[in-house]
Amino acid sequence: MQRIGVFVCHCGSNISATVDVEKVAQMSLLEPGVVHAEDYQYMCSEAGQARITEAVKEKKLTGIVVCSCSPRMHETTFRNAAERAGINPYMVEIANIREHCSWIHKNIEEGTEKAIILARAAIAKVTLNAPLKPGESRVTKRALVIGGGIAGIQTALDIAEAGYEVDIVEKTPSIGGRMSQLDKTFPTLDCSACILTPKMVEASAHDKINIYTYSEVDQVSGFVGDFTVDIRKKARSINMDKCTGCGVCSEKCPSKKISSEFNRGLGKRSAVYTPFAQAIPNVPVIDRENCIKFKTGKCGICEKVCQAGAVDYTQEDEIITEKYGAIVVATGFDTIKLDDFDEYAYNQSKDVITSLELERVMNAAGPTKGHLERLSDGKAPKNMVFIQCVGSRDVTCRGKVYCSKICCMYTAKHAMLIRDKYPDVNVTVFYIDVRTPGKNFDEFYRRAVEEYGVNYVKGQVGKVAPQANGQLLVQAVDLLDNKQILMEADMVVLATAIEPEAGVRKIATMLTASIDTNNFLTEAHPKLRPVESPTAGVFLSGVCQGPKDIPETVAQAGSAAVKAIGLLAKEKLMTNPCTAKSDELLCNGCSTCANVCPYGAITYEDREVNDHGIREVRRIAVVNNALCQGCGACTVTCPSGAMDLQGFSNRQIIAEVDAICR
Amino acid sequence: MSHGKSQTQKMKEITGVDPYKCMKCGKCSATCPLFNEMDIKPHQFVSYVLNEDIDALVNSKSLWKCLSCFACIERCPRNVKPGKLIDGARQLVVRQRGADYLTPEDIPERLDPELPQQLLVSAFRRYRR
Amino acid sequence: MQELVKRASELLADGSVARVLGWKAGDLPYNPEPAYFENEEQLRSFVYNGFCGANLSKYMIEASKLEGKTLVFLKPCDTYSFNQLMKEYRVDREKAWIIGVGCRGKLDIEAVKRSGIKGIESISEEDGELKIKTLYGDHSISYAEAMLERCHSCKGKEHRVYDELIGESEETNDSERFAGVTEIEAMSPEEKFAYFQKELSKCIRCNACRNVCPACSCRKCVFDSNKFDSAQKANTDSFEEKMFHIIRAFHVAGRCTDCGECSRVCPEGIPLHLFNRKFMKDIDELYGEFRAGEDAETKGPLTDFTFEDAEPGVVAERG
Amino acid sequence: MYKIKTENLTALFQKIAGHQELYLPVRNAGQVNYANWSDEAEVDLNVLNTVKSPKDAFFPQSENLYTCKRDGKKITIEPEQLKSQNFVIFGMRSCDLKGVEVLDKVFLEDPLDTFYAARRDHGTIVAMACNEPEETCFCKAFGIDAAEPNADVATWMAGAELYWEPLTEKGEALTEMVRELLDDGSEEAVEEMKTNIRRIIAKLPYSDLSMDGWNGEVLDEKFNSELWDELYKPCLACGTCTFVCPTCQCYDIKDYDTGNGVQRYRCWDSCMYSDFTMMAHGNNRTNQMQRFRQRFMHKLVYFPANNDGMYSCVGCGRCVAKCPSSLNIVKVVKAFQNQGGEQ
Amino acid sequence: MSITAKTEFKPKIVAFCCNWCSYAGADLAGSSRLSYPADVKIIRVPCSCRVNPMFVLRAFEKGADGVILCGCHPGDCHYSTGNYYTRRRMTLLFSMLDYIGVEQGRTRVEWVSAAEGVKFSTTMNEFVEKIHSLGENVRLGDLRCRN
Repeated sequence: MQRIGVFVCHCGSNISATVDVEKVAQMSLLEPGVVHAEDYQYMCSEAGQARITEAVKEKKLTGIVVCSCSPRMHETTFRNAAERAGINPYMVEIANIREHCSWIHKNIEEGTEKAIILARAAIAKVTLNAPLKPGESRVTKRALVIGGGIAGIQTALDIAEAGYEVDIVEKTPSIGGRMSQLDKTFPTLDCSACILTPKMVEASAHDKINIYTYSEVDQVSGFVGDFTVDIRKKARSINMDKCTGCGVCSEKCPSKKISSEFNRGLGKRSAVYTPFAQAIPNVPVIDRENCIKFKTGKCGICEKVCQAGAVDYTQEDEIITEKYGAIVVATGFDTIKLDDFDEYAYNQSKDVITSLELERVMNAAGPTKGHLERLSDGKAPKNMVFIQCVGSRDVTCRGKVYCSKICCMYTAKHAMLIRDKYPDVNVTVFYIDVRTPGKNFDEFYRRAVEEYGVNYVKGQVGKVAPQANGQLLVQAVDLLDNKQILMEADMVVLATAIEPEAGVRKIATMLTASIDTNNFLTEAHPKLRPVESPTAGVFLSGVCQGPKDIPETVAQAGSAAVKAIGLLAKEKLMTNPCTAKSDELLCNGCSTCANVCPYGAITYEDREVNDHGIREVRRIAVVNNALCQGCGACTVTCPSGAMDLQGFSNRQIIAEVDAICR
Repeated sequence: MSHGKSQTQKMKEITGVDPYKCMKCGKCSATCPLFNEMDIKPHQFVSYVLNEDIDALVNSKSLWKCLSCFACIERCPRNVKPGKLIDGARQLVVRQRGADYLTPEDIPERLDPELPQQLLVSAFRRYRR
Repeated sequence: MQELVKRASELLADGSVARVLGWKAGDLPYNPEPAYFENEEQLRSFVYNGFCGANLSKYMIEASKLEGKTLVFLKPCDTYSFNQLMKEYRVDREKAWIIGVGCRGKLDIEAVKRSGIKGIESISEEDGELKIKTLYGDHSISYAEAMLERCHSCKGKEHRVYDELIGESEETNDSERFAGVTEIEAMSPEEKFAYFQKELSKCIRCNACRNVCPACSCRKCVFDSNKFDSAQKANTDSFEEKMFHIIRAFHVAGRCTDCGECSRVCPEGIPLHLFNRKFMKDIDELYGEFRAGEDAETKGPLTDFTFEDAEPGVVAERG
Repeated sequence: MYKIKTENLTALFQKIAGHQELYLPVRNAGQVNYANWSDEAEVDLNVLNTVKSPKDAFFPQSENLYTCKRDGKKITIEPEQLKSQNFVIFGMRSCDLKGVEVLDKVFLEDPLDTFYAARRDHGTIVAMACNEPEETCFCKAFGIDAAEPNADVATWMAGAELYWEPLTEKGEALTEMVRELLDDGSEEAVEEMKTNIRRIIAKLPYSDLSMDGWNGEVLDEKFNSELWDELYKPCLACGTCTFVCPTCQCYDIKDYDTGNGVQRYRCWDSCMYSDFTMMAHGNNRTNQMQRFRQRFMHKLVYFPANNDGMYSCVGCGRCVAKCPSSLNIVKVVKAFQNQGGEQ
Repeated sequence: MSITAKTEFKPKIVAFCCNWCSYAGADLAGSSRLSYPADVKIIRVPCSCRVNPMFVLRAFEKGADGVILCGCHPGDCHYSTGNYYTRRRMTLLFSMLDYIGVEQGRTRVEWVSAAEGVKFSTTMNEFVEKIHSLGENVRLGDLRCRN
């Protein structure tokens, strides 16, 4: 039996004005298990706390009920006091007789009666409390960043600068990501490569950063502070230590007609290739699917021309297993497929391109060496049409319901750059809304209109029809003029919706990080924890969490890094002791609880149990205390009641219910 | 006004269109082949329903210009489907002309052996909605 | 039936299975019992007839713990239960050799007796009629009239999981599955209350409904354990009847395959399926059509959600 | 011998109920069980077996023993009042009467169960002969005569008349109470009924069921038989057989927290339940086979061993009709017989 | 003439509030001095998804006249998804209670954020009023708890 002490606070007159605190103490004494009750002016004061510690010692209390303000205010204060007095801090319960009683009731009789009942409920609960101890888990001082775009690079750099080891896993042959494909960046119009390349170099040169390119995450196990990850290094067929990056192999490779991923299919590359000139590492890979040697066994030219002897056709995929304390997901995005949008004739005309393709066209290292020209006939365009919201804000199955956020700004950028470089080209932008929140963003858009004479028309395009003369007939509407527009264009640029990179679902599943219906990773709290995933120890950086532009991505990368650093800086993690616990004798092993656990904290083990003499191996739910956050979803879904929540157990809550309804 | 209100209600029932879903992108008007012939433009249909001015729709030229090509329905990114509103307005007209409903009992006397079965079914569908 | 025995003997003989789970002839015309057979000799008492209503899926929980495979005969609707049990890791597919048997509706001796027939000596079937000889004269009753409640809302003749199929099945669905639920929903609160009070006051808490239920496969039921201070052995107060049946139905909501065993075994003839079907109907209406046990993968409706789910206030809004 | 026209039965019930509580078979939501008589009650005397046996009248499924009340830290205890009003239970069959005899052996022996004894003292039993026995009946195997119900009052339903014969003092008293409604009846009609009933009983499928080999002496042999391992397998461990049984007498004692105190009550238990005889150390029957065996050993071996050979099965056939897995005591008895035959 | 004093009906109402939103919302109602009847007693749970239907029935068993659950708004759950499960569970439970003839108004779920002190207080006022109009809970209680 517990020996319970009840401490009723006056809170000056905040409580005592509408609650007869003496009576609450008196009545509490009549409850089973209560051996001490007193009231005091300010229970939270030094003197008040001292009364608690004294009473604990004198009356040998095992449980404490404080009738005072909200537990959100002083629960920690009283738990600490209990600990000082030598009893477990979780043997304290608070009856909230201020916010939930004295402050809302005027009649002293009513207030007192309710306070007595609230005290009674807290007493009933504490009777069933058990000492709880926060668990501890160790922290591996190493972080993993999945994705080597600007988000991943920035996060890695920030973590490395704080002195922790970081590994970047990038699935393509080089880091750099989408940003390396861009020509200029808004709203300053500086060259993307000029600001990105130094970061790439810095990352590759950093002694705390280790980059795995052409690699993917294969498997993840463990939990916050102690993840174990298998990384698959795909066979590059080039020995990275020997290769000097001279490029002769690519030059001599006879298989040159392969569509270049980096140039969005607008250019060609060879079978042994580096995606772009500034690639890091500057080591080519052999694309085995297209390599003649791998397809037919003949050729082998690259091996012959390589003076360093770096070509190695026998290389195999390699699995590297590494431990991490924190994982940052920075998997980025791609543009959506346009196959279903046949009204824009994207698949019919080479002169209808996506904005990302335009970036390549405008780039000096791109397929047209930076000349703006039609891809069908190489002619300089006279009239260009930009169409906004292609697949964005679209609730049908073709598109995405969300706003892709970056299109308004990059379209303004493209329009401006074209008008700047080719003043005789007419640029028309069809938009639904122009969204420019951001520093210097609206100014930027207005400059495109006011200084560069870009023609913005409010209204969607209904149809783009390729004409026999090679022109594109654009049928649109000007909603402000209430007129339908028919105009010829030489080129049409589609501001295509962006979506999370295809592999992210697989990664999210491995990490048990939740993902929304659009495949964006979910944040732990949309406002207060935007860079953390609900899965402890997993952080989000960049577009994998939601559409964002470069400055925002970099900002988020930094804050994800800070969160990771905050975790890595800890020697040990204290875990919340109010976690779920499965009773192995009652557990059916049915997996229903794991289905509702948002943290992937529940796993199953085949374990031998002794059920009152029956020994058998059973499938049993096991809760990982480091992962469990104590929401209790599992406890309700468990039909046998095997799963319970410590600190808020079934019997504790029922005791409160009973005490209130008595 | 109350007339307008009940008409609007009827319109929404017949068509199942939720005009609040419209984001006013104009795709319907951009895509409409008969845009220039219409007095009320496709993207405006929604506003008339929102403003509970069904009479204007019913009395518009557009009502009988629409080809029912359904391009606007096909392309609408918000599933508003303005073309359905035209269809709905037409039905209101049909119903107003009396003989609001077709009942199964009416069928035998109207039955012409030459009549294709499909026509009967679709007529039934239309006039019974 | 001979085909079933023949195949079972073959599989026993060649060692493919270690035992057979089926039905054994009873000592009255209508009481075959679930039974294990381990050799041809034992198979002589094997029977498969209209009264083999028992769903053998749940027995596979224990059979999964035995050495070797168990051949089990499952009717189309029993396979839903097997799937659901598989989904919950309660049975081991590897340990089961499932022969899907034909079914054209199973009989309910209570339905026969309800029609006033007593003192039954023998039952035979002719052209969809049951010919019943009794101590008090001969009677006949149509097959459909004597069918179990569940067969009137048959799930269809398709086996959802099996290794092989023997025999033909017929769909015996001749009434709307949710008709009973709809009828009650249309009542006033007072009528609803009176209806259930009357039905549930018969409950003797024998737990037959629970113990026969393939979804109630808990090692220890909350009503037998003190986890919630909820152990009950008798309905000492009318509240306890309701508590038991509401919670039981809630615990199997989204998992119940509507196999109808609860209503079949209730000694007091309480239409227990009306609880389960209420949840099914609500789930279908609010969260989309769902049939537990159709496969062993789909997430159950109570361990799933959408952002647009109805608010609990919908109960009042529906009136 | 008296008789009463069946059309006057309602008047009879009204009369009895005017003086005492009256329990009799009543149809409620499709099922017939013993219940308190009222004007609205749909009495059904044609049903042979009520779902639950009438043992409730003497040994209810749950009954309060005492109540503790808490006032602050003071606790008071109020024992439950014993039954002090007379009552009549109408329509019991011979098998169920025998069931009461079995219960008497348990509850009226030392130490006396005062709750049960009070009910027995105050209860008057009016029994009915079974004019239409059913295929599940096997009372004959236990020497019970369904044609000759031996209670305070015996009755026979013959066509449009109910014959009424008081057999005890209590029965005489009750007859006196309702005398004005009764006419004199002849023995012959009743004798014909009896012959008729016995003739049907002889034709029942279980009429040749023999209890040979079941007695108090065969404890070890039966207990250790390997047959149990097979027999129990279809058992679902529900309590249907025990709860419909007229002789099962096991009960559990439980506390209910009312918020301001505790009610201590007892309720039927079932040897089929996994927590049957659960004690602090655990359970001495750890598997269903043992629990299953317990039921039949108790009825056919332990009970006769302690009660001069009296079985605690009365052949009412309720378990035969109600077991969800179609298991029952007859199948058990036959299984042992067959095994004996084979040896 | 005898006058029997009819004792005033004082409903017993149990409110389960999630720790992160609704409990804080109730705190805010308190610090803003937004009153609601003292019949409401709050039980703190980590998340609305911790509330087992058994708790709701238990409250009625022991004599509660109304039970209300408050949690974070959908989408704002501290544990991301808890209240979505609550929503389904309670919808089904309430529907079942309605089905067996328990008055609809005795149970309610309301989403109350930490900033919605006003909503908390209005909700509780409304709910208590509703329970007053329904009167004492006689359909879902255990009679043994009545004396």
